Amino acid sequence: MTAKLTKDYIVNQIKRNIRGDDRKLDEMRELTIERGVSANAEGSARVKLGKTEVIAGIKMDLAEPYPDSQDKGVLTSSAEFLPLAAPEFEAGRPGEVEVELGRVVDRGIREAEVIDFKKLCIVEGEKVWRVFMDIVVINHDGNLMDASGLAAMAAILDAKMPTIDKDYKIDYNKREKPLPLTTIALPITVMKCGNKLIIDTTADEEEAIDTRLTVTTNESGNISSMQKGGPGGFTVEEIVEICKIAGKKTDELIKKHFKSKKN
Amino acid sequence: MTAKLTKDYIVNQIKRNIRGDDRKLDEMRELTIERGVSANAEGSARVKLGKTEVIAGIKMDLAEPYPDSQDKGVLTSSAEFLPLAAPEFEAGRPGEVEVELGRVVDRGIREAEVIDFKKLCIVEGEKVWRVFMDIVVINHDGNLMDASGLAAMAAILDAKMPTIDKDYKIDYNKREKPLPLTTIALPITVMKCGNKLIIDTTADEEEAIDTRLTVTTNESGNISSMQKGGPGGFTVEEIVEICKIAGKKTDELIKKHFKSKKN
Amino acid sequence: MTAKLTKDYIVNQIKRNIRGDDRKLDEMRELTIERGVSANAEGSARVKLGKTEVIAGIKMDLAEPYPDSQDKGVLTSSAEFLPLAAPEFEAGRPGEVEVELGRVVDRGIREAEVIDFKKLCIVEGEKVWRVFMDIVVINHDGNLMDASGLAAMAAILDAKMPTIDKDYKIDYNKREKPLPLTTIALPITVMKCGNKLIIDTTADEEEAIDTRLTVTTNESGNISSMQKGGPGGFTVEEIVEICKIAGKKTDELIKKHFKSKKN
Amino acid sequence: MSEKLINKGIRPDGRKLDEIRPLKIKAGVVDRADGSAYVEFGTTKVISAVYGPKKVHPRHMENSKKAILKVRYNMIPFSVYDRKRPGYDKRSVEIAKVVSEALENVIFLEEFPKSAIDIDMEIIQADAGTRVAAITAASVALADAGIPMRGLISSVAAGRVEGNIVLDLTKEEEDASDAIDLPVAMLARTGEITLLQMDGDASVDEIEKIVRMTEKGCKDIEKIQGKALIEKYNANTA
Amino acid sequence: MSEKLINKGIRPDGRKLDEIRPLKIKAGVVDRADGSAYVEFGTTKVISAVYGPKKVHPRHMENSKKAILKVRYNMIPFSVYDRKRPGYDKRSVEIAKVVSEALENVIFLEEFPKSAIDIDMEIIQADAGTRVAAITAASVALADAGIPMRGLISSVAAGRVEGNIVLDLTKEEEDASDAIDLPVAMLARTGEITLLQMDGDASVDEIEKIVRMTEKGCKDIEKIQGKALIEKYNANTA
Amino acid sequence: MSEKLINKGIRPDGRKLDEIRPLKIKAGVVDRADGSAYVEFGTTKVISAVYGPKKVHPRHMENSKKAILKVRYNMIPFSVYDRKRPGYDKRSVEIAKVVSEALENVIFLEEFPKSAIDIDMEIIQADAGTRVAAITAASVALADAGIPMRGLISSVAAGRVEGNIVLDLTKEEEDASDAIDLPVAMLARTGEITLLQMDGDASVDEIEKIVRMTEKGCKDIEKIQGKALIEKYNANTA
Repeated sequence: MTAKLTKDYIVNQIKRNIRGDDRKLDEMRELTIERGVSANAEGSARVKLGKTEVIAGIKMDLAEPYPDSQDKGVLTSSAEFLPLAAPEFEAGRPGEVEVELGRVVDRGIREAEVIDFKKLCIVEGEKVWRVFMDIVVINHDGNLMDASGLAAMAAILDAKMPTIDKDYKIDYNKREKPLPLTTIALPITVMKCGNKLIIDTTADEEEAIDTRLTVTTNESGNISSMQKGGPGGFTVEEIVEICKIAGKKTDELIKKHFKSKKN
Repeated sequence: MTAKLTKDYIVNQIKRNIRGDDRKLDEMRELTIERGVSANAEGSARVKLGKTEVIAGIKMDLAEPYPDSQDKGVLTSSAEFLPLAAPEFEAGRPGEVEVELGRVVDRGIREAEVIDFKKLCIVEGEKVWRVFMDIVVINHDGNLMDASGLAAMAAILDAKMPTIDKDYKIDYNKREKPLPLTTIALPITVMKCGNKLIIDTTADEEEAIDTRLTVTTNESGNISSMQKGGPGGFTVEEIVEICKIAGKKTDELIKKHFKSKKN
Repeated sequence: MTAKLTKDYIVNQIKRNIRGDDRKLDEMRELTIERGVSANAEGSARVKLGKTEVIAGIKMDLAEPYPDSQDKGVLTSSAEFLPLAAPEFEAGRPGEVEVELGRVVDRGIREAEVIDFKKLCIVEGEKVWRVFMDIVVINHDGNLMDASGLAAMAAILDAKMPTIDKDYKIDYNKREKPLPLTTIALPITVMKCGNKLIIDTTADEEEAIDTRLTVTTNESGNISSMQKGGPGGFTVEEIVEICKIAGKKTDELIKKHFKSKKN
Repeated sequence: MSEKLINKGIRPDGRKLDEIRPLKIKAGVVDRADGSAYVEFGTTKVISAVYGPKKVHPRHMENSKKAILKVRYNMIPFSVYDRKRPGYDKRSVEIAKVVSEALENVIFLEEFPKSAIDIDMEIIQADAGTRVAAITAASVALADAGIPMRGLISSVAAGRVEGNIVLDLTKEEEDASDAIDLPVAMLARTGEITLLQMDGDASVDEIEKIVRMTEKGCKDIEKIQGKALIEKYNANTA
Repeated sequence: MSEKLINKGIRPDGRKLDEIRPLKIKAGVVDRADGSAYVEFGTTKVISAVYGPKKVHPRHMENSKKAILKVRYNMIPFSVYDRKRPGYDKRSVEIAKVVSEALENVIFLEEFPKSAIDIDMEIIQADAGTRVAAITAASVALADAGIPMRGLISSVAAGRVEGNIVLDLTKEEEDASDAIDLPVAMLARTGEITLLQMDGDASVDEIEKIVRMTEKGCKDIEKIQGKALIEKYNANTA
Repeated sequence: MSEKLINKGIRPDGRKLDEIRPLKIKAGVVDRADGSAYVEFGTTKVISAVYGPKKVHPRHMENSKKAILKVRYNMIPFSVYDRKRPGYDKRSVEIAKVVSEALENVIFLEEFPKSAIDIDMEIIQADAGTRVAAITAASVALADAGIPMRGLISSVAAGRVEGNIVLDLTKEEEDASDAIDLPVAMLARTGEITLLQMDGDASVDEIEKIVRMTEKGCKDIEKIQGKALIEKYNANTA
């Protein structure tokens, strides 16, 4: 009952453009990005978005390429809600929310070709670099998609590739070159509440409203990935509006937090 | 209570040679076999036996031979009850009924040497064709064993082998030769109700009676596999009688539905 | 309630140096070791310690060495409580007690270098012998650690290595040389009850008292592995005392049951 | 080599840019299910069946206010060239999730508190568009089961091939170097989009055009869904 | 090379065609079990133990009319040349199922509604005939546990080797090119066959002869089972 | 090549033999947890959080006399050079077990019958001593959650390197050919040892010296743990 009241209250406030933490509907919470949080990873980054906290880490090894892209490196992403992050999280096989989170981050990187996968090919059809992108959620206060996308991007920029000798033995102690990049891409998730659109929702807000669209945009303003979630629906006009919001926010974030680009 | 009454009624009727659908005790339901139901499979077939419906499909790839048969191809069979087929079916690791179904169909093919496995050897001890036989149950109205065996046999006859190039790369778009065969073999399941023997039971009948013997017979009338199921027992005389029924029914089915044979 | 009374009674008796079966606190139950219980294993042994009964078996095959010990064979140990051994045992993924049991036995052998792993290297960095040590518990009447360690050691002494031909094919029918050994090592588990230390506890005693230290000692009296278990704690003095008890008991056991040594 | 797939607005299979592949739907194909449908969308083949509303098991999953929806999406092992091993895979988990969310607000779940509705979608032959074929089938199966809904959900993908905005891509078209694929599910009656995914690299303008094209597609599909339900009804009452 | 295994009715291990391998049975070998037995059938070694009748867990598995039977068949890792990885495998699932069905009508399960009877069969050394050794052991373990039965279930295989109908094949004989293996479990008192499997290629005539030969084998085995139970009883009352 | 790591009692990182690595502890780092702590022990990094006392789920696990303790130890995939695959592994199961036993008698579990206390320890960067860092963190997290305890549990390893008895080994030192590693957890207030493991080859004399050295280490650690808790308290009340 109280839960219901709280939800109704949040929805009514949003309809009046008011949020619990005095933010505007299109305003993000304070964002801090800290790189290099686990020295054993090739790259890592901790993102705090308000109270939401996630860590992304990259490990690399050698593998066979996929049959349909013999000259490209391989990306494997996963997301895990650590049980310490929230009382409702449990150890075990990843649930559907974790699976979706990992896959949306993965497609955002893959489809925007953030990493130049052709440069990760060592011997065509035989040996390529495999990039493991693992995301762990440390504290869940909403908007895990965007926090995870930011952490993944920062970890990619933090990464240094290990070196290999003639026998393709990997030396993790000698990491030299950065990962080859072509662009930067970030997901922005916009939620819908009545006819209002709102970004960077908290866990409380996500209890009250649940229809969202995540749009990943790259440096040139193009969209590389979209994913609608939640039970409700959107009109075409709303979708276009959301794409524009995502483009604008991504541009702001790249300018503020990701200066360096291609190499 | 009603369930008990229904069961008793069915049993009593069978004892008087009467079945719910007016069939004779040794009469099969209407059988239709449709080949080529999934074009991505090397071979496939849908079998409808009354309301029971199963699909069998064959996929092939290359594998190492088993240590004890270095010059023979490999057969791997499985059966799955799709959750859509019945309210009691659930997704998950195959249950004991599915396991038994897959293994009985597998042994029927393997022991009768329906497929000429020697001809599936490419490089002795190193590379052979592996045949995956997968059976999915679409609608369960009894006698899944025989329906599955019929579908498996029809899928084998439907199959065209993919081609390989010099580097043993498989081209699934270029399928040419049929699978090498030596015979045709089919399972017939006979159930026991008092001193009556009855074939092709419906789901209702299988609720009421549950002791069965499945006998796989080949073209020359020889038996290649037997499997007793259910809690009851048989006398030697009953077993012999059942083998004869199975042989007769298999012969009829081969003549009516499987004209072509060896090649 | 009765359970509680029984436990209190056992504790009080132990404090007065009295055990249910009239043993002294530092007295082991009758021990019988039977080697060669499964002819298909490279080595095996059944240990009965009072009513506790375990079987250990060794299988060997070829594998790649671990990256950090390219010139050494590999040891893989596991322990399983067979469901037949006790009403509370269930089939399924090994529970934490089984995992700990397998790992303590494993470390006892590994750290003491009971097996001379360097002699199990065939081609450095490529091919080494892998030793599977599997322990199954047949009857659980306490002190599974020591019974398992004894069985593992006896199985090692029982083992004959299979032979390999030029193509590294293993012939399990032709077993010739014993496993290369450097020492013998056995675990002794000492439990604590008030200020009393007690060895070779029964299942009833383990219901009543639960703080233990397992110490693996080798032929030369050195300790190769220790593992504290159960909720309570030890003082440094108690730990030293337990090490001495373990050394003395191990020495007695080796003299009585394991005459032969290095080779 | 690099000959074009699409010439003068005509696609490799002879379709126009805004034309869907041949679509066959048959309602009521699984005898024991409460509702079911078989869909052939081009060469993609799907069976879907619905069970429910029924009791929830295990019971602690019950919702006292509405029915819970359990959706499964599965490719049978021989539906694809490289055999699909049975069991858990992340792609199927994700698709089941977005399909479930696409249907959730369309079904009047509140009418069946403490109940479960199970939807199983099985891919028999997988070429392009398995998820849109699956949703299209599930929607008919739900209607066939008599589950009350705000309307039929229709589903199709649109995208970009060689610069053209096209409806309902084939596998061949999906492999074009500039291809974008954007599957949508829509309450065709209102135009409300309840599923949307997209992979590729497109401008906001292109996205708008592509989404608009799915509107046309979904309306075409809804008609065929309706016809299939009427055929089933007529057959039952004949 | 292709020398014959069987000469003048004498088999490689000196047995006659209708003779079983040496069979040792000991009842009451697992202290904590309600009933148990150790069986050596030739070089195949099995331990079986029975727990119950006992409470059903989880409780929703209960049957209000009779006890449920839970059967496990398992090969311990070092029972075979190629180490058996612990855990689920389909062969074991199938054997547990047919063994359960072989025992179900023989035990008076109706006497213990809402109860469970657990049977575990563990193969210690696997040569030929592990399943028949396992059932033979389980049957003695059930009797040892005092579970009321219509009689003892005995189990043996017969088959064909080089044209001969033989009882209780060894591994070597199973490898003969024309070998058939037909394991049977039988309520020896009545001749009722409650388990039957068969692999190979045989005429109906041959099947009949082979099954008849298992009748002889099961009667021989039943005697040894009975003796083991009497020995256990005598030891207890001595 | 075989140059010595330790010269004149000074170790590669400049520490004395009985000195712990730099230790940073911060309490209250996970917002939603009832208690939490972040620990950097040298280059090893751990987060631990505590939830509870709370209801037990599933309920049949309840103990009517005391709270049950559920401990998880996990290495996140990129905490080590060779990526750790997520999921069950035996090493983690064992460590969770011994940590649970190290804490069980220290917490006043009897004060919370029918409850559960969950402790999660996540290794962010794994160099030497992950388990001792994890316990040290868990202990602070428990205190931060206000769970009543007999005192703080502190944890450190000691061992032997090139004949020297040393406190808190680094990875480099653990790789010395004669290395022994002996992790201990201790109720520092009383000196009671509640966790002890050891791998290597040592005399009883050496064991005694090594264990005595952990006593010193744990006392040093306890002070830093206490300070972290005071800092958190001061921050809250500031």
